[in-house]
Amino acid sequence: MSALALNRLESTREFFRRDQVWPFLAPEQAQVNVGNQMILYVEDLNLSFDGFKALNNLNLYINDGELRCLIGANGAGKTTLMDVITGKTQCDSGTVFFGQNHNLLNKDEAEIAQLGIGRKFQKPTVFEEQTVFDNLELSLKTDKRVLPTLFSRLTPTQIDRIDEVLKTVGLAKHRFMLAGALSHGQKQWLEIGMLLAADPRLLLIDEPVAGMTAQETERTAELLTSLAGERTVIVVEHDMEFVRSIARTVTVLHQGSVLAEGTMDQIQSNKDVIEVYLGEEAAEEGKGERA
Amino acid sequence: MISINSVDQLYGGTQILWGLDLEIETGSITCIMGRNGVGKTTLLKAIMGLLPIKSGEITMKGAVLNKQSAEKRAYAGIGYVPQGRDIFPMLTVEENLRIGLPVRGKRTKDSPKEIPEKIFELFPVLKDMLHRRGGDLSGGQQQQLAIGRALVLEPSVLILDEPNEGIQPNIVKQIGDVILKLNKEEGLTVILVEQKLGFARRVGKEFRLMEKGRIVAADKMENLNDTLIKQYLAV
Amino acid sequence: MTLRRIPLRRITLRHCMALCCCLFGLFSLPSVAVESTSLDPLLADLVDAKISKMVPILDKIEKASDETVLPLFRTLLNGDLYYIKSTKQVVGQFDTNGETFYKDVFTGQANPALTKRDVKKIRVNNTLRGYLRNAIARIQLTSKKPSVRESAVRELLSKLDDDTVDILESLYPNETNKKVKQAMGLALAMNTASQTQLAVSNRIAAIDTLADSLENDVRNLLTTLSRDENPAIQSASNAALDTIAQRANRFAFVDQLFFGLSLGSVLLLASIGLAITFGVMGVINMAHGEMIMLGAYTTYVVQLIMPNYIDYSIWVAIPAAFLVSGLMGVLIERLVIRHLHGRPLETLLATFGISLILQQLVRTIFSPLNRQVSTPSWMSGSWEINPVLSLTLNRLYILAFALLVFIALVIILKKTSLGLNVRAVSQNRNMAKAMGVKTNWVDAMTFGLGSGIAGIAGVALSQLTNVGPNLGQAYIIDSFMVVVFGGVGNLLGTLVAAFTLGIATKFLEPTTGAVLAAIIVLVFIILFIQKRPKGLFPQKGRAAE
Amino acid sequence: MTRLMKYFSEGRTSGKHTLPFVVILLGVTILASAANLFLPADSALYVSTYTITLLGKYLCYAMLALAVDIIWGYCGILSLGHGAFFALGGYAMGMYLMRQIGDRGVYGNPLLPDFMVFLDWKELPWFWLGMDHFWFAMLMAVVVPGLLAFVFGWLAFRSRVTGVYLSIMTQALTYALLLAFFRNEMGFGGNNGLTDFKEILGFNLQADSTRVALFMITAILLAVIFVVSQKILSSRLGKVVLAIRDSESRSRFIGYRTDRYKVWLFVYSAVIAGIAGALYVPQVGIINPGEFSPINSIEMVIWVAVGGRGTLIGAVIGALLVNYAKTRFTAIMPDAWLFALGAMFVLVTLYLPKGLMGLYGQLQAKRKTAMNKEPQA
Amino acid sequence: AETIKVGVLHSLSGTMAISETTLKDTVLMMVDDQNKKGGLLGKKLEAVVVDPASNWPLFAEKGRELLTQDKVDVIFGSWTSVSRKSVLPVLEELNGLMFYPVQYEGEESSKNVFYTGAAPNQQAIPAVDYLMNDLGVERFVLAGTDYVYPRTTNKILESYLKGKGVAAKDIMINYTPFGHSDWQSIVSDVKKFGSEGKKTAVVSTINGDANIPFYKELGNQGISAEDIPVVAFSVGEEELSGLDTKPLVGHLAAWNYFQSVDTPENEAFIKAWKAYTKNPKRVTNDPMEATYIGFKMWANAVTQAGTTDVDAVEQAMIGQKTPNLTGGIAVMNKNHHLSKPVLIGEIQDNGQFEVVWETDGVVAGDAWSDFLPGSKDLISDWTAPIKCGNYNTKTKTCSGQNY
Ligand SMILES: Nc1ncnc2c1ncn2[C@@H]1O[C@H](COP(=O)(O)OP(=O)(O)OP(=O)(O)O)[C@@H](O)[C@H]1O
Ligand SMILES: Nc1ncnc2c1ncn2[C@@H]1O[C@H](COP(=O)(O)OP(=O)(O)OP(=O)(O)O)[C@@H](O)[C@H]1O
Ligand SMILES: NC(N)=O
Ligand SMILES: [Mg+2]
Ligand SMILES: [Mg+2]
Repeated sequence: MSALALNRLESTREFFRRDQVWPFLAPEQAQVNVGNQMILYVEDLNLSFDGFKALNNLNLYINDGELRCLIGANGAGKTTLMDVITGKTQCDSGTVFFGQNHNLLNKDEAEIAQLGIGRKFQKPTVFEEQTVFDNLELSLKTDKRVLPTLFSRLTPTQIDRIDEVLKTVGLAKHRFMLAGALSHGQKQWLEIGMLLAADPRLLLIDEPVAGMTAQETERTAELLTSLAGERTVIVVEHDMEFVRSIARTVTVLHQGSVLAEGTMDQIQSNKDVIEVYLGEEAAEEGKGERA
Repeated sequence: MISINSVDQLYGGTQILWGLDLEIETGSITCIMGRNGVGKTTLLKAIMGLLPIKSGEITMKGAVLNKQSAEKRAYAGIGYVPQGRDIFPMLTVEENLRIGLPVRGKRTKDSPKEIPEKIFELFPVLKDMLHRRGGDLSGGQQQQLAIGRALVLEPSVLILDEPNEGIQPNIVKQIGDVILKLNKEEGLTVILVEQKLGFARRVGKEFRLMEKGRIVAADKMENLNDTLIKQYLAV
Repeated sequence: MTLRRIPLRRITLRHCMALCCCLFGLFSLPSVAVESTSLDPLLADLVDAKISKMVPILDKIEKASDETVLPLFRTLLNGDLYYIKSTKQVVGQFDTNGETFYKDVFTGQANPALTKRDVKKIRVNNTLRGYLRNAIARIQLTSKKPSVRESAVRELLSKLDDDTVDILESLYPNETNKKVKQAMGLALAMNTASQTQLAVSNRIAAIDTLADSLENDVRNLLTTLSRDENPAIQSASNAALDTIAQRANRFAFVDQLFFGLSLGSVLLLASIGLAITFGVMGVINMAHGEMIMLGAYTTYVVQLIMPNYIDYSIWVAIPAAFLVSGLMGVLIERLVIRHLHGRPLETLLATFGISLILQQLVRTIFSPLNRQVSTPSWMSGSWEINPVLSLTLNRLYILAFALLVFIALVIILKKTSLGLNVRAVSQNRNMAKAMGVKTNWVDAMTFGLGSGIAGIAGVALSQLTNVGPNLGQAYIIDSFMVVVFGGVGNLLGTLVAAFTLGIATKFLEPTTGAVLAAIIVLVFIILFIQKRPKGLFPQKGRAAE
Repeated sequence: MTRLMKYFSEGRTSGKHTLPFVVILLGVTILASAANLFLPADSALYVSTYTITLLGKYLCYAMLALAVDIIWGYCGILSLGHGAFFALGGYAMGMYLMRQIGDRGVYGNPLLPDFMVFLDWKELPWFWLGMDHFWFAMLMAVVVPGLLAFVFGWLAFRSRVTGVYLSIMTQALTYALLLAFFRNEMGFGGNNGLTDFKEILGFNLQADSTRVALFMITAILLAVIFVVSQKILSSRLGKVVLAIRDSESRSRFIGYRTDRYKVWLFVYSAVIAGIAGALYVPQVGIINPGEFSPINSIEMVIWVAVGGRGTLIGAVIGALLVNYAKTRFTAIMPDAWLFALGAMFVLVTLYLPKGLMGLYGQLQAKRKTAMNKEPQA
Repeated sequence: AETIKVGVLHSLSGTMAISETTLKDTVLMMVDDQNKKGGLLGKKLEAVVVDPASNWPLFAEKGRELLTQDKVDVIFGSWTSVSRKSVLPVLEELNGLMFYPVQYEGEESSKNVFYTGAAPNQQAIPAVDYLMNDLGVERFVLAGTDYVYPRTTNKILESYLKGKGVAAKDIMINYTPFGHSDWQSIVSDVKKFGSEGKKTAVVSTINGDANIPFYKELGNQGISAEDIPVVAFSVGEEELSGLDTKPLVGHLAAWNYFQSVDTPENEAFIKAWKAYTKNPKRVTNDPMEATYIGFKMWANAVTQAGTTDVDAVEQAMIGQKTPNLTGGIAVMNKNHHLSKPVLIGEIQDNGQFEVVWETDGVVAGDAWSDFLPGSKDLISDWTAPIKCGNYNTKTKTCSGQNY
């Protein structure tokens, strides 16, 4: 391409940089009002599927910067809760607020994501026909409207950011591999990577360590712990060892509502929790290890 | 029971399994371990006949399986619980379980028309969800369904690919118990891929460590030591 | 001129038996020895006459004889009356088992010596046919069978000339059969009502009794009377007309509903096979229409093979069409579709190619012309419930047939393992294999089943529309529309969608015309899908996403 | 980093075919045109006007195939109704050409096209107003298909109509338009459509020079659209589009309003189809409701599939090849060409799952591995 | 060229193949026949067949191919009006010659086309005359497929009928889409319309595939020809061969030719046709006769002109006379349309028509209808001094000529 043409292109691009050319059109900064130190309010949430109550008067409050573990029996409603928060599923009644000012229930998935809520699915979902790199590029925190996307271009900072993420999730070598060709565990990592690249305010992570080796589990734990503080993290996991290693506050769901909430120790000695979830042995094990 | 001799396997142009050898004794519980992406799932799929192998031989009780289709292998007694559950999402739980009944009929000779009650004893939640679509179940429930579904086949060899993924602790324990019990009482041969050491140790009798598409260590479970773990399982 | 019914086509259930016996008697058991000699000169005139001069001669023949002349009139009406060139003697032509031979019309005596060359046809035209029908009716007024008498009376309602009225008046008092008497009463009332020289009160009384009748002839008469000079007659007629119109409207609604159901049943038949190959298996089967076409051609071939048993041919054609289309389906599945698992969009391409090949194949084998498929006699005609409501038999049978096929299919899919297996295979082929499902077999059987059912649909459609190379193309779009509108993978949805679209179209058509109705229905579907993006009966739940 | 740059310069969606394509396209166009205009008709190298017109038609189809490929190959939206946009563009051009006839129609009516005269219409319907201005008509040729695509897409994508539901709805759309345009009352000439055109912008449509010019304009526009589409699809927007094809819901969860992307891509594609239609009409000389027929739209999809969907060049090659085959087959074996065409479709699907471009890719890969191996060995 | 090339432009696939394939075979038979007689001008004839596949723009393309690539001397082709309209500009541009053998709506006369099928005044008008005069019909249902030929014909008929004093409420007009297959409500409406006291008839311009389901429905709803006769302009022997005609006996069609007409020419033609197609059951029909007449006239004109040059042949064509297959002589008029007899036949149970009425002599085809306001004043005359297809006799001007 000639220099002239490049120049043209550059100026066109400049023209379409709305934030500069037309400041009034700049994307509205997703300000989240975190007064009360609270970032997520879930109140009186109800949801039933053909009469089956998946969520039952669920109340949950998450502090800003917190790392919260959500556990509960299979089918307790953890994934469903995330579905409601991220706009995938419509609830029957209740309220969900992100900060004090964003009512999530009247927003769609994309809007919620743009507010800074990222999600990792229980079953890893990545863009199978794109490379690992492209998967990450797409997840970057950028203006995601149509025209800006058309004229946007990878900046060196963004490339560095992606490289960094690739390293963190151990996929640097697979950068140009199609995501569909990754193994199950690798997809898990890639999805976590996509979450990191998006740099969200609130992370909803559904069973991150399923299929990971012990060491990888440890690494994930470290990663999540390091994320907390600046960001808010909600993790669902059945691996008690992992939960123990990261948890400060643990919430136990049961049949669509909160059964118990507290520190790991409190939870582990909670009779109900032991009965419906942990089982005698697991509870014992955990205590034993601690002791 | 099953022996695998220098099996090579490729995805498109990339080779995943490299001259892999593996011997599974009748009545054993063999735990295959290895890092992500070393080819564990690939190996299991090859045994099940879901992936063609490029060279080598897989035999079961002396019969060569290589050319046999997956459904023949199911009739021959291999049950498979895949990674990622792979239940039939739009079928009800009951239908998911019924799929295997013809095989069971052939294998047990008593041609049962009904889903064996013991599946529900193992996973009571399936009974409650009998008429729910498989895809609507929670992840853990699906995993239970996947195991239950394989057990309907009344297999003599059970292949489990990370069966505890997403399952609540008390049920994980229960699954372990079931495996042990079936192994002990019915002589079920089990091939288990498992990442969680605790579970592997409790249930497995043998271990095989994989790396880059090869078996790199094999021994009794008691002998799985920290050196090996460091070498082959740590990142 | 008004609409008259043709006895042969007017098969009320009541009449059916009687008519059959009657015809049987006429053609095979000439019970009355006929003095045909008295007619001979007239017949000779008839043979020589030009078509336009035949009516007076026939009139004379009618006057000169009685019921015994019926076979002659009937044969002439059917265009089967010939005369021997050498002797000018009339004979009837009959076809039995594809062979043509000649019989004496009166005695039924076959004349094997005659060949086509020896005889010449006595031509008839519409005017003559109209005359003959009336003449036959007049003669039949004295028939022994009450049902024949009744239809004769009704036949004559539109032609109440003085002669006829005289006959009716003389017959009326002695008539014992209630229905016949009623019909005659109606005719006489019509006569009374229209006689201007009669007392107004009598006429009004007659008009009032006419209000109970739905006969067209009555309505025509009343319409005329509503323009009568006498205002009393006018208002009485109008009142009667209103009463009739109200009743007729109710029946018109039923009529329309039936049209809708019938169109729905055609759509159902056309799409039900697709509901399996496309809906359940996920193959975008562009050759579906050609499977229907093959079924229709099979019907044609079956009729070609058994030309003398058209009435039974359908019973052979149904299984034959199922087999032909089904086997073709299996063949296509084995040769092509099998290689396209997991690539549903490519099936569109391949099956489109197959559809081109199949079309050209029948064009090559059977020529591009439409082929003639006859309707069995038991399927032709209509079931006349009353003078304004009659349901055509072929449509009635096809409606029932469509429902039967649907139920059979539901049973197959519900009660055999095939239904479960095919769904499992379509949702996760590998896992189905691992569960011991013989996927190859299931695929072939399912595709064969869907195609076979399309073939059966072809048998039904051959009764309604042209059997030609384009038959399939005519239905493919509708079929996809129905399956998608109902919700892919949902058989019940297909059923409801087919009938919904059928009824909607038929209720729109009278006001908008057929073209606009089609457009409106399409737009409606497009808008409906915005509201329910997965059709009438969507697959719900997490898994559906 | 260098590797990275390399990736961006020759990545998967990058336009390594663009330059050769544009060069070959324009080269052939210029040569063919020159051969037609400047060589004597008996020269061995002479290209007949028939061939020029035929090529022009093929290029319109290629453009149309591009339009289909952009939304189907890249975004996974299988439209079985793209013929509608093509035809609408064509009608806009047809209306302009019709108005250009002026009083040279058979009835000599200066204001009304012939079909209106013989339907006894007294005045021009409102939607014909302004169509005598070339630029206005050309604007309509893109605005009308674009608007229809926008309204339809906005409704459908917002309601999350996807997959076969969407495909069949697009089919219903074009089918409804087919029926509507058949009606004489619609004011578009009913089944006969618009034809008997005389001139475009004052140039005689019959003249060789006009035909050559139309052919060249088509080629140039095809090249432009190809390059622009290539740019769009290799931008990040292109990646988003692919992501939507892969997993629409995942794309939403990382913050993309997928419905908007789909709507705009659909509109873009419809506009291209409209342009193709507008170019097609003066070259073939007629536009009529047959262009709305669903079978036509299905055929377009097939061109793309044959060429290889998901590659722009594949769409173009598919359209050219299938249509060339059709032209040849119908002439060589008028009674049996459908066998050949049908067999071609079946065989391509079976043996070239990714179309001709897939075959090319495979050969490339083979050559590469062969080359890589040699030094090692 | 060492041969004279005859282009055949009929659809062999797609929706129109049903009708047009027959005409392709007819032309091939005629070419064969002519060659047996030694060809023309001492040269053999050579047929060039292409398949425009029922795709209208393809008619233009294939027409151009025939004229410029294959360099044919004459084209026999087209069935639908739209296909003719599509190829017409090409014919005029390249000065080709085409024979169009199908009844059509008129309103056209091109220097390069000879119209050997019926114009509306050779089919529709005589048919309604027959209905009114001979059958005493007072109410009319004008039912047609929704496209130009039926629309125009019905417009002409409507205006003609109104001129004859038929009230608007006694005319019911109904259009259906191409290939319409569900005729229940329409037939039932017709039945209702026909049962209101006045003798009613249906004038059908229903085209092609839609006819069979239409007639089947008529039969099933028991509408017999004595009740409500249907007179059709697009249903001939060929269409009936796809139908069981027993329930339809007595319904009518208006054509210039019926297979059943007993003349020596016709007998020979039928015999030749059956032999040529090797099918003793093949039927003949009106467009075949039109093709036959066109071909004969063309051959004569070529002989007469001594060349295949289009302009010469065109002039030689005018005034050509050829015996009709049904007796009498067809004449090519100055307006490129034929003078032909008009016959009305009743359907018989053997799929043939029985002539029940015919015009006294021949009727000259009228390119421009006298019953349409736009074309009342137009005439066509391709002889000097007018030499114009659309000549306005009022303004004395000639419009819209492309030659
Ligand atoms: N669309 C649906 N239709 C019917 N039931 C549903 C649907 N979605 C969820 N459920 C039911 O709601 C309950 C909660 O499911 P959810 O996936 O939230 O559980 P979970 O807590 O995430 O369990 P797990 O730990 O096993 O993943 C389950 O019993 C599930 O079967
Ligand atoms: N469909 C595929 N196409 C190409 N390569 C694949 C495909 N599936 C897997 N692979 C590659 O094969 C290798 C082995 O994959 P496999 O799924 O067997 O690993 P695994 O040992 O089961 O890992 P995990 O513990 O993560 O489940 C991986 O590196 C992966 O990238
Ligand atoms: N000219 C006709 N019949 O379309
Ligand atoms: Mg969950
Ligand atoms: Mg794995």
